[in-house]
Amino acid sequence: MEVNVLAFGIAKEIFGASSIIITLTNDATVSNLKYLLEHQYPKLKQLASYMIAVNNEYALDGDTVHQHDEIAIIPPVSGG
Amino acid sequence: MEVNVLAFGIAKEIFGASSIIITLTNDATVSNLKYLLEHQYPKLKQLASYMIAVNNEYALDGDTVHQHDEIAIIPPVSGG
Amino acid sequence: MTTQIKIADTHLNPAECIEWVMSPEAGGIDIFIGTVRNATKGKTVVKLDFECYEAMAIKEMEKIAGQAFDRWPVQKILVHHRTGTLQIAEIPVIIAVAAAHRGAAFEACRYIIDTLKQTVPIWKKEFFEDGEVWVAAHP
Amino acid sequence: MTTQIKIADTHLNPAECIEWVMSPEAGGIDIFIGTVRNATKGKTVVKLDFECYEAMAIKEMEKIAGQAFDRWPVQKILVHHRTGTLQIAEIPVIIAVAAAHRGAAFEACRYIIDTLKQTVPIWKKEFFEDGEVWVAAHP
Repeated sequence: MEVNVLAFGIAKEIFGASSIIITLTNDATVSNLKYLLEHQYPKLKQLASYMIAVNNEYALDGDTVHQHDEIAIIPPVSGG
Repeated sequence: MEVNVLAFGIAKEIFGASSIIITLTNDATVSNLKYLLEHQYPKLKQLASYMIAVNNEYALDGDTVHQHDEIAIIPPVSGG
Repeated sequence: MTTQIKIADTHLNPAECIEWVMSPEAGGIDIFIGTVRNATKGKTVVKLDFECYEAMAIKEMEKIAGQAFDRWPVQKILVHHRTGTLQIAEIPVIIAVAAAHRGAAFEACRYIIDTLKQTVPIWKKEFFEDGEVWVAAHP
Repeated sequence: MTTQIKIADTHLNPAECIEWVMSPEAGGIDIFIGTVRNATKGKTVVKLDFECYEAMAIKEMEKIAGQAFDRWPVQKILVHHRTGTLQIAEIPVIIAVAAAHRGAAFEACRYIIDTLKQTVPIWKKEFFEDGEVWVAAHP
């Protein structure tokens, strides 16, 4: 399946786009997604940390990703 | 000597005036002043507490009172 | 290290206070605003009267601001206090503290209001429907 | 227990925020205002850019407000956050908390800004005279 990954802050600069399409197997987890993202965009590994959000909630590594989920990469936040 | 004692809040109601004149010996202390005040105005003893200020500073019981000092009775404060 | 202390018998203005503490060096501002509550210990409050020993109150407020500057890296401290009659939801006190970092602003602001309530010679009379009382006067 | 959460790309207004949290039931209001500081770690800051994942940011802010209501007896919580470009001394964030008693207002306000900085998906880019950096992005 193909999923759309939204990017913000420095992730947008690393992707060179405000969202990218990633191809995943149907039962893919957040962990699988991170692995593929880091493979395609090694600069992600230089970040202090980053999270994946699924449908506007922080997701755990073991959570499953579905095709129509709203997926986003959340680099270290710095609001306030 | 005669000293003028300013009164605020409930002390003003106990004195029935915003200041009173008290006659003290020349070497009188804050403690002596309090004794005389409580003698003349026994309701002061019903207060949760009160302090004497001399020249805009909280005074200790042992401090000496001078004729031209600005003396005030400070019932429990409740600002803010 | 700048301080603005004011005792006023007219309406306090939060926007003006915030304006005064803001600066290019500040990163965080904490503001405490006291407001007259419509009830105390379950009894309906009609209005409040504040009385103040002004010369001493200003001196005590300056002391508190000085202690806050000694204890926390804060840049500006403002303390405004009302006197006279206040209706429900009116503002008896505004404290505003600016600092480079928010922790100092929060802690100094809390310290200032807590200490003001203990030491500054200001007295509050609460008016109820059936009487009135000087707050904290009796045990 | 009322909440007002807003993400805006135009000037935040402290006076309006204070107006909103005030009520006859409140006795104390604590307000935190973040302001853009002219320097960070000794370097001159020219301006800031704030980017926000808005739908999630609002959800996270609502969570934080809910946690504050669970933990402290507070009455009203307001959280306003800016996006876009901010100049020095402009306001990125305003948090205002009203409570019957001041302790709860102070503690909830501090909790909300501390947690917002940890969890709400908003990103700040600092612009210096000689470059720019996404804050906290790298170790």
